[in-house]
Amino acid sequence: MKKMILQLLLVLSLGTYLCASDGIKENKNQEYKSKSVSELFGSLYESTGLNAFLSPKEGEVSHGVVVSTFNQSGGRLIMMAICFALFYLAIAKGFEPLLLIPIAFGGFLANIPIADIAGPEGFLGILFNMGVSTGLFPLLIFMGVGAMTDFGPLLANPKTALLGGAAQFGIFGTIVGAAFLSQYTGFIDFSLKEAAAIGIIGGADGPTSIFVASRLAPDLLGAIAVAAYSYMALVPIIQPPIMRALTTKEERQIKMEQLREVSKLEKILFPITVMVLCVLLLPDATPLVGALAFGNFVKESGVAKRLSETMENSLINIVTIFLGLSVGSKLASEKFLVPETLGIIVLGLVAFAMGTAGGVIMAKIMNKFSKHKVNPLIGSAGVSAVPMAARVSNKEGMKENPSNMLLMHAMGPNVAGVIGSAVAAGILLSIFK
Amino acid sequence: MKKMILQLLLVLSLGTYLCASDGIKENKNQEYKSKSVSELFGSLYESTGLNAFLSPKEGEVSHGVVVSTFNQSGGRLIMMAICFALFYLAIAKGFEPLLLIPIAFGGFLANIPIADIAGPEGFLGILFNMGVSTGLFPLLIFMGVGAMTDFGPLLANPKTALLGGAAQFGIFGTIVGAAFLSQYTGFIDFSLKEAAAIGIIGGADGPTSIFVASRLAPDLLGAIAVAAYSYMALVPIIQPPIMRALTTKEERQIKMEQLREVSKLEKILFPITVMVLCVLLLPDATPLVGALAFGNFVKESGVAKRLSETMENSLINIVTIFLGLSVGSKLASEKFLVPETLGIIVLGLVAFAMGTAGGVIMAKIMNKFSKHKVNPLIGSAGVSAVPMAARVSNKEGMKENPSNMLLMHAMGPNVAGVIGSAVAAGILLSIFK
Amino acid sequence: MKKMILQLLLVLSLGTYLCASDGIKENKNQEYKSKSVSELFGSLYESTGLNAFLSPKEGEVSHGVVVSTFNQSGGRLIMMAICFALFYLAIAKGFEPLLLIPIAFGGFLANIPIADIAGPEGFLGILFNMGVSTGLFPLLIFMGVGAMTDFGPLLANPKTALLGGAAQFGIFGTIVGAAFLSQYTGFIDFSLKEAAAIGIIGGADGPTSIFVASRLAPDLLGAIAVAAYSYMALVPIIQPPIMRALTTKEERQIKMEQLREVSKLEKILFPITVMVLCVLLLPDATPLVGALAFGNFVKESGVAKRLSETMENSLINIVTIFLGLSVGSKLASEKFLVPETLGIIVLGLVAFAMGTAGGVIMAKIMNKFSKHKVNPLIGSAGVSAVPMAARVSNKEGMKENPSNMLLMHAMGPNVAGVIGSAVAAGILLSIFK
Amino acid sequence: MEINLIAESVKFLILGMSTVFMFLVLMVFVLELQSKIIMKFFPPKKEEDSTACNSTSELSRNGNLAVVAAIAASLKSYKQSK
Amino acid sequence: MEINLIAESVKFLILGMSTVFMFLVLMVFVLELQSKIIMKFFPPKKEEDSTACNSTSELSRNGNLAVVAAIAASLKSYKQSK
Amino acid sequence: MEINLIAESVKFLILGMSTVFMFLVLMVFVLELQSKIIMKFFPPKKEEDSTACNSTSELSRNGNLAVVAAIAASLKSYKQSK
Ligand code: NA
Ligand code: NA
Ligand code: NA
Repeated sequence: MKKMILQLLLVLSLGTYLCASDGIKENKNQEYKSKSVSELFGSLYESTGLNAFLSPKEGEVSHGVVVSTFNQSGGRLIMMAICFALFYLAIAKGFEPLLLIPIAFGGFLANIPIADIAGPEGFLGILFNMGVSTGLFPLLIFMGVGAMTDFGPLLANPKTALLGGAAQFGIFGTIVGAAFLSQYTGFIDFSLKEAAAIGIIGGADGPTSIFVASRLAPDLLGAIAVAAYSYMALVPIIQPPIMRALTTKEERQIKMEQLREVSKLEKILFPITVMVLCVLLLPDATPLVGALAFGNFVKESGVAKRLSETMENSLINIVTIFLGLSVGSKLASEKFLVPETLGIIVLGLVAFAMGTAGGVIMAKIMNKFSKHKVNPLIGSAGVSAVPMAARVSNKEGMKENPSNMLLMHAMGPNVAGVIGSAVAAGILLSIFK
Repeated sequence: MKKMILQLLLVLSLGTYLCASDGIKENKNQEYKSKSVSELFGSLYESTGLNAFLSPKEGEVSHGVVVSTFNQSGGRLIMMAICFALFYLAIAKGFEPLLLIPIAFGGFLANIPIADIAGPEGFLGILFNMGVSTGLFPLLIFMGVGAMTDFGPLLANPKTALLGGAAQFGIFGTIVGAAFLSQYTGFIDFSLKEAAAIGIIGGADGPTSIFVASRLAPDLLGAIAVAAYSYMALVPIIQPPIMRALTTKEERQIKMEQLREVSKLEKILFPITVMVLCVLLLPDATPLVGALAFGNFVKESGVAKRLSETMENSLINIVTIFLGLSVGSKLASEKFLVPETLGIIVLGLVAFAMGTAGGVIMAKIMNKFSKHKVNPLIGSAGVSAVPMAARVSNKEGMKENPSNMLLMHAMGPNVAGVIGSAVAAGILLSIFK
Repeated sequence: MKKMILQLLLVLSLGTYLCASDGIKENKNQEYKSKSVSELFGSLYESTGLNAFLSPKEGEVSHGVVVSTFNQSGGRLIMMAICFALFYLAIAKGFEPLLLIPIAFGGFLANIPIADIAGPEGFLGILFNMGVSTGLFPLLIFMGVGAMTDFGPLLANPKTALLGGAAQFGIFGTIVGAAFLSQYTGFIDFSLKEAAAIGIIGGADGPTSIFVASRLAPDLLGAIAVAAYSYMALVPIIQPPIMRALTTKEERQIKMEQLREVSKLEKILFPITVMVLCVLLLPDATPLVGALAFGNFVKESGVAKRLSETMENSLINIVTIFLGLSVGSKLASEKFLVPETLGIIVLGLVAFAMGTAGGVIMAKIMNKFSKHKVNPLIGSAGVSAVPMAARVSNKEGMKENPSNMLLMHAMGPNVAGVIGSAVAAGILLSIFK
Repeated sequence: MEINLIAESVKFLILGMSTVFMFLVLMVFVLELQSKIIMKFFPPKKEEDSTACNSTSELSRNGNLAVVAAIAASLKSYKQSK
Repeated sequence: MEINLIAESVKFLILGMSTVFMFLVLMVFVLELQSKIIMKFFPPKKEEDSTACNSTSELSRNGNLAVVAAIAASLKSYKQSK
Repeated sequence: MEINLIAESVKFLILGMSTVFMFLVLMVFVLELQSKIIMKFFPPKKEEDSTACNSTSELSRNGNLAVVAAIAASLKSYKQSK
């Protein structure tokens, strides 16, 4: 082996000898200015985070915008504390860890002074421009979601889709709420576009929220995404009181007929049918619905397992990492620590509550007009937050009657809610086009 | 947990209070023009697909070009019908589903009015520019193909490579055919570049066809890719009649000697040897041949299993999804519904037929000059369409003599056909450079 | 099936008929100039690699720079021979095949005349610009490394981290060596930036070296990466003589106490702790340390297995392929066959030797001041080269006393060396910002 | 011109909810129609055998054929020993 | 101005090594402190059961439950035959 | 200048087919030479043991060692019971 290396060196020497004439000595260090050791330590200290926190500079530019001195020091520390709190919630409490961990880590990185990791040349900024600005990442996630979702329960009982429609009241009601806040509070001022982006939190669907927010209100993206995922994780706490308040004990005990079996052909045709409707009525929703339908179609076709398995495994995992980190880059203090964030957090909760109520009330209305009774507890599953909300419906149902399994019935409105939110997203995008 | 959230809100309130002075109220809705409810419904109706199909507008721009009113309405519907037909063929008939499903879905998305999904800002357009315009996707697929291909049968009997050479007659003969159509029909007019891109269909190799077409005739890419994959799926129907017409019963019964074992070292050296020849004779083919050789070299080296397994699994799957969707974006009606497409479909069939004939006749010629007889049925495998064409050879052979297994013998010309087509692609790219 | 295809053709005919009026015949071949057959063969010969090697042209531009006639012919052949030598070392000798095979193949492709595969429009050039210029690829690799690394042994005995610090003497000592060569030899002339990029070879960490070199001295990237990975593979040959020379038999026989168990919480907190320190002291190191910490945090959190498994499998494998090929593109003769390369090869060896010595001597110093004795053989593991250097420590220890297992003790400085190099990288990047 | 945010957003509410419902009602209608057509013209066949097949194919997809073979062999040798 | 490369690089050496050590010494200090705090306030529970679980969960993650079932069945039938 | 498309394309046919054949004939020649050299100077060793190994290594790559262990155990306990 040593001989081999010697030979390699020999060959190299030969090569270098032959072209040594190219190596004209010149002063290559013109940019560099000599410094004494103490100057070096001094300028190293100036580039520490400690110094950046302790002596923020007026007019400092970070991520392409001027950052106030508060946001350079205390603001960043508050943001880091918030990211640590998100880590805690994700790990110890199990809050949507697959997305909150990357988002919070991205947020932590974005608040590091000097490094400018979320700036246009930092790696978070590059990921953001590559996949979030273009809308690519949320759509790829949606493909994977499509490849993982079984629309069977919806096909077995299509009318439960209406519950998934009513739950979209969370979206549009929240827009009104945001407008209200802007009109009547002194310090929060959302534009209509921003209000719409906030409302979409009520869709309880991460990729939809991110897709819409990246188009209508990119600066609020971080807060919207964090709110959406946090409240999705909080669904087991937010929904039950509302569900119980709006239903009677008898209603909660309604038993539903067993779902019929759904044929393979129906499942294959479903994504195409939804797409056709979407093309005819609302082309602006077709990127989102199309991605979902593509994933589901590949899965149900059954002839391209390689692709559907990739979509629901390596592809969605890779994109989740990139998307989470990119979204986190919008948690930089100068973007997050604005009064609007407080509004977003309050409105996000309102959105989930209204969506839940919408679904439950719709179920009660349907029961007035139909002899096939629907247990109103499955109405709350219409907000999406798949499959958490459906599990909550099931759990609440079993509290009243341990033998009443609502899970599969709740999956119908649950997946319909995904489609409903994508349609709502299409409407909002269409309004502001 | 509630306490935690309250604290979080508290921290936020503090933060927002501290910088509340930033929130100066201003009119953020300047772009937005108020509309009445009926106006809103009206403009929503105007942005439905229904309206777009029913009242196409003169001068409408889609995907960056002006689209005729026919292509805005009936044209798009025809294309969608074609995409559905492709779905049917892929799922029910098993026509190359791994690529035809993504291509046809991409085609369906590309023909949705208003959404402009295949435009430069739509996600299909972004994928196309990222991976097809740059040539990256077909090369990555070729890496995976290399990592999946065993060149052993070719190494065991190298002279069968000549069959894979003769089958390239499909490529060059078709170029003459395309020129013929352009010269003598009134409504089809291919340039020489386009004729070359069409000819490459005869290579019976998806990535090669896409790579060449994306360079020589990007507007024909959709039709070329669909033709290439469709005819590859039709190989079991197209080839047998030609094979039987050109051979006698005795020829079809020729038994070939068993293949010798090939050593690991030969397999490792093979990709390097091919590369060296390619560098010396035809550097323009080195991107394609290089990608194939890289995948194969990593596989045969046996010391980087992680990488070769990734190339033949997650990487090729992810790229297949992206490539299929991107290629489908060229099935937009304004690009596909041109007289040239009809020519491409006819010529593609001609290309496969000529390639098949070329391979079979070459085998018969070789038998005239060699005492080691070759069963001419394996000649047809020279068109590539790996491994379908080799299976067809095997099946036809077994029809004459059930004990005559030709599969491994046919794999030699089959994989040689891949190299032959890549070389032919290099020649065409070199001519038009 | 035939019927179906006929129908498809019919539909197409209809479509094409309807818009046939679009097809106005025009001369589409204006660019093309007719050539006779012999002219065609002539120009084909001119575009062969044979011709390019035999008759290099003055002023030929490749990869965006003018290439000397030597580098067009003999230079490229020498480079190809070097790449083949690297193949041999990777396959037959097991030298870091996961990276050296892609790098050497990339180098081979980059030296192909005419094809310009490493140029801005070639696929290697595209990959390079996408992932190496932006710094994305080495960071993604580092995420994967983080997800694969167990920092337990370091946490069990934190003071061994100092050994990983002392080994960074390899980096800074080599910078001095590079400056020395520039000052006192006639034909090697490194700028300070280049000296720093070369020094980082002593970090014995591939991604760190590539990240720093792509920022400080992109033209030297190929030589630096090849040197880094080659010497990492040579660690079992380079280190033992130095280790034995600097230690006594008694020292080599020191037995260390068994490592205590480390709790899950410590492991989860570790990446966060390192990040906080890094933010406070050296934000310029946070991209590298952050990527490593992210991967490790996701792994140790235990709640996002999907993501950590993706990072340490498909994602790192895909990126390794791309990174290797991209880095190889800098092995083009005009970039590699310069006198500086010889300097890099010599200095790289010096760097590893100094790092090894630094670690061993530090261990001896620590033993002077502490009653918990450290076996100085684990000091050499501080250079990183995970886990090879730790295995070397173990093997040398067992030579003296077959019952003395040092592996786990050596893993502490080994992983600390990764952090140490990332910190050193941050310092260098900070100096030249 | 100052825009009344609340008025506008209430309009969005009306537009949005009615469009979402229109979409979903139409979808429910089409799905039920489609289901009836499929049940009538393409009734699903019994697929018990295919599911049995499926679990085997799932094993083989994971490349565990060797394991399956080992189990089979172990069972077989056990049976022979009886 | 001509720069003395060696002088500069020696300065880098001093700056670099002292910063690297400062960082790592601080890290060692914080890690030891942290370890003590964790040991005191969050002592790790015995995790024997969880590790036993783990190896099973690892199997199931690979989707090999069918294999495990087969083995279990084969063992069971063996035991019954005794 | 009007170009005769057919004449041009026939030229391409001649150029293309002859180049493809030249390439492949040369390849056949080199491969046969190479094969002879390899057979003479680097004859392949018997690799039976290595293939046996391989199938095991394939199993272990899939992380199925636990399964293998279980099978081994089941076989062993079976043998002991004889
Ligand atoms: Na929803
Ligand atoms: Na071919
Ligand atoms: Na290191």
